[in-house]
Amino acid sequence: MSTSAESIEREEKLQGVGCSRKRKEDPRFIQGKGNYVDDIKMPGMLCAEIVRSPYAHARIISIDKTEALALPGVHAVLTADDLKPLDLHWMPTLAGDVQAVLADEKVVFQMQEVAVVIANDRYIAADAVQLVKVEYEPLPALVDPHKSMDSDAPVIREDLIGKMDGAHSKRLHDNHIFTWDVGDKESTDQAFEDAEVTVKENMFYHRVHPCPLETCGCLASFDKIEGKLTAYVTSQAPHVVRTVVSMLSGIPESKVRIISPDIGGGFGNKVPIYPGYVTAMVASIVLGRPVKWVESRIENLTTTGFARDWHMEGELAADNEGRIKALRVNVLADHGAFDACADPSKFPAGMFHICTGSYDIPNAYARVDGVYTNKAPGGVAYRCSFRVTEAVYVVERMVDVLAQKLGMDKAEIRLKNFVKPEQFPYPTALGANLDSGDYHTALNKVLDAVDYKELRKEQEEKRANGELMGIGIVTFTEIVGAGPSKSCDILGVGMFDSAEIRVHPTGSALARMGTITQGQAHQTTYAQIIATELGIPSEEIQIEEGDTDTAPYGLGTYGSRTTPVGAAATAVAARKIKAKAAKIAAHLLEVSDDDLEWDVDRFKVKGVPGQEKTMKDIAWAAYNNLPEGMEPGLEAVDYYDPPEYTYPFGAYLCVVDIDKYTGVTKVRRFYALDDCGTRINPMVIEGQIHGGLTEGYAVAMGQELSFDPEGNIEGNSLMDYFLPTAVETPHWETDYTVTPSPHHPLGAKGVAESPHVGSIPTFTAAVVDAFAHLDVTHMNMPHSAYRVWQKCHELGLDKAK
Amino acid sequence: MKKTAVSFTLNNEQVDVLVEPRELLIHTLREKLSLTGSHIGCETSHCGACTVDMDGISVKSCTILAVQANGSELMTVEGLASDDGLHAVQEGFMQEHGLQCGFCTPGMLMRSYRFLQENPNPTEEEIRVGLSGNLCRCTGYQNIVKSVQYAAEKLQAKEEG
Amino acid sequence: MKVDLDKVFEIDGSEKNTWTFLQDIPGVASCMPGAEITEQVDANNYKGKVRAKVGPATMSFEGDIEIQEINEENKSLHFIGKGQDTKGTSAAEMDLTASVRKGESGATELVGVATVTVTGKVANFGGRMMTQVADQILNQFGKNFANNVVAMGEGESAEEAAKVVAEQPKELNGLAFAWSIFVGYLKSLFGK
Amino acid sequence: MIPEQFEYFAPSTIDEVLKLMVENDEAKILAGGHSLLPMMKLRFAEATHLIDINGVEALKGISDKGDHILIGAMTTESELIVSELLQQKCPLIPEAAKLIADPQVRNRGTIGGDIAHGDPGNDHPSIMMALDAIFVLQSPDGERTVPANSFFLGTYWTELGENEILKEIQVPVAKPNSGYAYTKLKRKTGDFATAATAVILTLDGDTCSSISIVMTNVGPTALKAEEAENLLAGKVIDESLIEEAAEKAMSICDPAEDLRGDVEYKTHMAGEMTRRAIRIALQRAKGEI
Repeated sequence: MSTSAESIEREEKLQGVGCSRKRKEDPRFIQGKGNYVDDIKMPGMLCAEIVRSPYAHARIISIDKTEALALPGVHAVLTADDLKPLDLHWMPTLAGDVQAVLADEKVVFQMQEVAVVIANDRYIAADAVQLVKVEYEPLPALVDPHKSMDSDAPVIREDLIGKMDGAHSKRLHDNHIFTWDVGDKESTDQAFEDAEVTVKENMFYHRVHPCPLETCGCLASFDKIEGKLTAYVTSQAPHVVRTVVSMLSGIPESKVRIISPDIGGGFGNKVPIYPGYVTAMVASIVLGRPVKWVESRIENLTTTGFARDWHMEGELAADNEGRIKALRVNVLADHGAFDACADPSKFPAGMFHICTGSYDIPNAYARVDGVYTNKAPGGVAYRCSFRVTEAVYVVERMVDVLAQKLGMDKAEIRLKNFVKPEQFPYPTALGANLDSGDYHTALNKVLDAVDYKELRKEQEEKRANGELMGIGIVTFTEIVGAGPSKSCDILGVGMFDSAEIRVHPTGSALARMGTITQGQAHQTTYAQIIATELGIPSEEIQIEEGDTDTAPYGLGTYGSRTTPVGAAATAVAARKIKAKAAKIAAHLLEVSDDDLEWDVDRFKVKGVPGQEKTMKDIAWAAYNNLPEGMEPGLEAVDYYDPPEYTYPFGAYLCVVDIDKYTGVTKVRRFYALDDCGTRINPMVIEGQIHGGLTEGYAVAMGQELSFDPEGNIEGNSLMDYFLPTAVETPHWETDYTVTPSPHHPLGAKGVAESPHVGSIPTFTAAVVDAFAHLDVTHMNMPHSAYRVWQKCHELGLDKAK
Repeated sequence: MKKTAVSFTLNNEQVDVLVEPRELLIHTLREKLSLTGSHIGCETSHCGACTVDMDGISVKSCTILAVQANGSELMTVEGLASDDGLHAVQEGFMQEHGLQCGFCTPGMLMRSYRFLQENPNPTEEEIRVGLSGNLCRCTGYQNIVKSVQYAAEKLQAKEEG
Repeated sequence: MKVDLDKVFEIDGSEKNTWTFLQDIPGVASCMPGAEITEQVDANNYKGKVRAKVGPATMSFEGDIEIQEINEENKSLHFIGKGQDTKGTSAAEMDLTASVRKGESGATELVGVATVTVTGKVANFGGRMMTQVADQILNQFGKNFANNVVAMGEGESAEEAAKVVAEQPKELNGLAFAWSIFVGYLKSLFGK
Repeated sequence: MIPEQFEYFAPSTIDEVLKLMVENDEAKILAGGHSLLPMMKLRFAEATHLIDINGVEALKGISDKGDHILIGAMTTESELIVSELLQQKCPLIPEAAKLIADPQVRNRGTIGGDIAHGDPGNDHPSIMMALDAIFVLQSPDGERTVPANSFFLGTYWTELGENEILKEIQVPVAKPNSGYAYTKLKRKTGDFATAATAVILTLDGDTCSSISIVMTNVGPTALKAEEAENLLAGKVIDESLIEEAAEKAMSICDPAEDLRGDVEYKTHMAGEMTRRAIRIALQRAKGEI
């Protein structure tokens, strides 16, 4: 390949992979021309508002709609009884369970959907909601998951009584959902028995919520004559919604059109299908008019898509030198009242098997038990692949606990146990197959950048002065890109993704994907991939996503799967086009394929200067001058089924200073090094990392949805729920190494969730490290000033003046 | 309930609209006047996605009644660009990757627009405080700060030039 | 949200009158501004409502009171009240035992032991002010109750008390967060 | 999150406001709206009539009256912050106002609304009590003045009568050799204080000749720590006295437990904010900062 100045210049003009191309999405957004679900209006549109339960657990005695229906402007009030004849009062969840669309005889969590009011506008609907009179008989609420399997525990799901064959395993109790385990229990137990050192820690990964700035909503429009349902939905997976809606309603999938327009952030919250969507669709079908439902922030935080709520017990076995011999993890997972987790069907605990982390651990065993409680359903992947945040948290915490027990440095113990570069691809004890990595280089680069030794020295001095300074280190490995359809499916549909590229006669292109952007800049970055592959300038490539009538079937965007799966599909589709283009070029140049070489945006005849055909020439020829027997056109579709997951990794370091009199923790420094393989758009990557770190900071330092013993949710508005402003948010320092994935067509691994997954344990590690000299090994999140002060107070630190 | 006639200047145009007294300004803007740039993110005046400019100050239009805007001069993100092209804050957000999902952006832009008139030459700290009534879930604010700095420099240069 | 309450009120009246008044469910209810018994369903069941307007907040609860036990010997009354706000977003339940006794100082005492359970919006958003507002209401209720008992006696003070009772405000003003008022009412029966 | 229906009035004079209040029993006053409107949207508050006083010019403005400054009740937090008069003669007010809510909310939120709401979480009650401010109230019966220190009766409960409004506030100007501070611990921007303390003190040489200490959000109203004040007045303040004063301040705290913390934490934070406020005020009085 030529590397002349001229060709470099041509390459730069393409704005392909590796350049920080400015975003194509921005011009619309900065002019206020975004098009989010609530921005869309249709003629004759009605508004839906949901009547919700004040109780966490109660029997519904009666529902009286009379007064509400009498209010002028109210068109309908629907309850479970109204949906029953259509068999739409329950719907399947992504996790193999069912969920009540509208409460059927019983409410099982606070603010559960009981009825839906359809009115002319949202003002009338809001008035009507409080006129629907619901009589309840309160039942005892089950809030503590540790009591879910007690013999006298109230049964939450009466619809499941006696059905002990769960979706994932035998159920051991009416409130039990599944047991899932992985690894060799026997060898692991043996390793613990034989170990020189063992450590154990209980940790609670609290209930949080992704809380995108746009809440969830749906505008459904059913055309009775055509029999077609069109719905604008805040969905990270519009095709999945289409399939589920078709299955539920019996409308042929070809007559269901789901459109994910602009989405105001998803972070996992917009993966599941919610009762609000279904009721809007049903109402539209019943009334024959467009119906819009948009939830309030309080409804969003209270009822749709929470994350985590895992009670984890971690254990490590090691020798006296700190070499890890075994990992054992037991988890109690609180799924709320319906199992509505967003996991691939066969993975009730998601990708938790990545919990051996970046370490060469010969023996491991993990077990997760899911249980029901009287809380809202969910268990979504909040800016992470399914349960990866939990997995990284437990192993990173445990490595620190082990280091403290052994009196070892927390960086040293990691360097000692890392999987070595030459061990890749590395099969872990729990069945992951790490594709590539260079963990030593990453960590050492970070330690050098922050002058780690100096920091530890400073910490020594501070401790001598009675000051609290903590240094947290995390070296995480993620598993993303779900996933290979041999194991990954959602409701039976394999987790491939797709791209369809059409090159127009004049050489520009249109591409459509099965994914959907929620701020990740797909319109910008997909074009870069095609630009590099096909030599068409990014500016001339139009990217479209989110409309199921036009885009090829895909599983959507979450769990950092767009780059590992969607971008791979895009590259492969482009390569199919390029292969055809080569044949056309050979035909035009009257040489054989083998005589050609690719140079940025054209095929050249090897060794014959001037003999070349640009992609523009080829595109034109594809419509009028083809080799004999070749079909016209220049397009390709690829459904990419990844052979493997990808495994991004990183090394993060955080320095905190704690005010021991108030508990206020100040992040002095946060250094994040990420390795996501090939970097498609460094600017976008850095933006994703800033965002992920900020979300991680929020989770670790303040976000929490808690419940009182009666099942009342606490802190479910932005008064309490912690979304940091620019003032609270620390300054981020970013860095990178590049270790391409060997099996991805571009070598790229995915990045958006790494900073969330990686930063959360880093904050905990830093806070705990501040107290490490006082034999503190773990503190549960969130590390609010209140919580941290309690530790200071317990240790008597706030007294010393 | 009887509706009230409300008049105001919106993005330099005179607007007359009939509203219920309880109607929130954000709903009037978005639903009656179809200016959907300003968004609703929290409804409790925490997130700032509904920020508009009213008589020369930044306000959260989810916590103001439309009737309260009677006689006022309003500006929304749709009125930010002029015949000369984009406003410097709009350019800044594009140049410095100050937005991702775009949902908070109109509020951020309107606050930045006013903030830079209150403080034309701010420090990073002052920008962070000045924008503390606006939440963003995507960017982590670092590039938003840069965007505002970009706009400040651009506006300063314009002033001097 | 569950609040356990345990409270003693000193009453300037006889044990007998206090006990008599305590059994007058509508009378006791009326000591809470804005509260009334709307219907006696049978010997042990009443329907009632509480409308509290306080500062900017207003809330109306409707519910049932069921007398569980009236123990003449101990002069104690046990009842359970359950109510829902008229907008369907909150609910409260109170399990109360109130009794009359002679205190150590020799004065008559009204003793209340109760558990109040609050669910819904009131519990979600009320936490910050719940206890404080409730506490303020106690005095008013205590005063009203005591006045009612005093009014049952004889002489000038009784007449005066009767006058005050007649003027008892129908709604409580000057405070806010109506739900707290309701809880305060419940709490005031036994509160601290 | 939609308020219930109401009738709306936008009077332009105080007389009109009072007349409307008398005529409409259930009327509510709309000032900045950032407490009332969210409560109405949550449907905790309902108003059949809403009297918007944003158009009443007589309620606005900050003016110099020699030994005191007069602040109209409808003066916004933003106006307090940028007031050069206040910065020079009563810097505690702008310092505290900066710590309230966020820029947009401060553009609408008013000092009068903050005071009249009677919420112990609000900041101005402490500031006003520490300053020994005087509130001018007006009703159809006329004008009366109430010292800040006897205005707050309980949570959401003040001296304001049924048809009475807070018209203006008289705040004394800072004395020579005095120092001030408002220290506020909050979880995040826009939050109420977990605990906060306002301190004003005056020095006579090294001796503290007078001091007021008032705490926010750790009781049913702002709490004046009189014992702590008495302890420090007339003494040369040192660290051990500050410690003792903080202990005394903590002893009167009666905070409500919520997500910000339990009684113990809030009480300790009130103590810590008190320590810090005294230290800063002292340094300022000495001209050290």
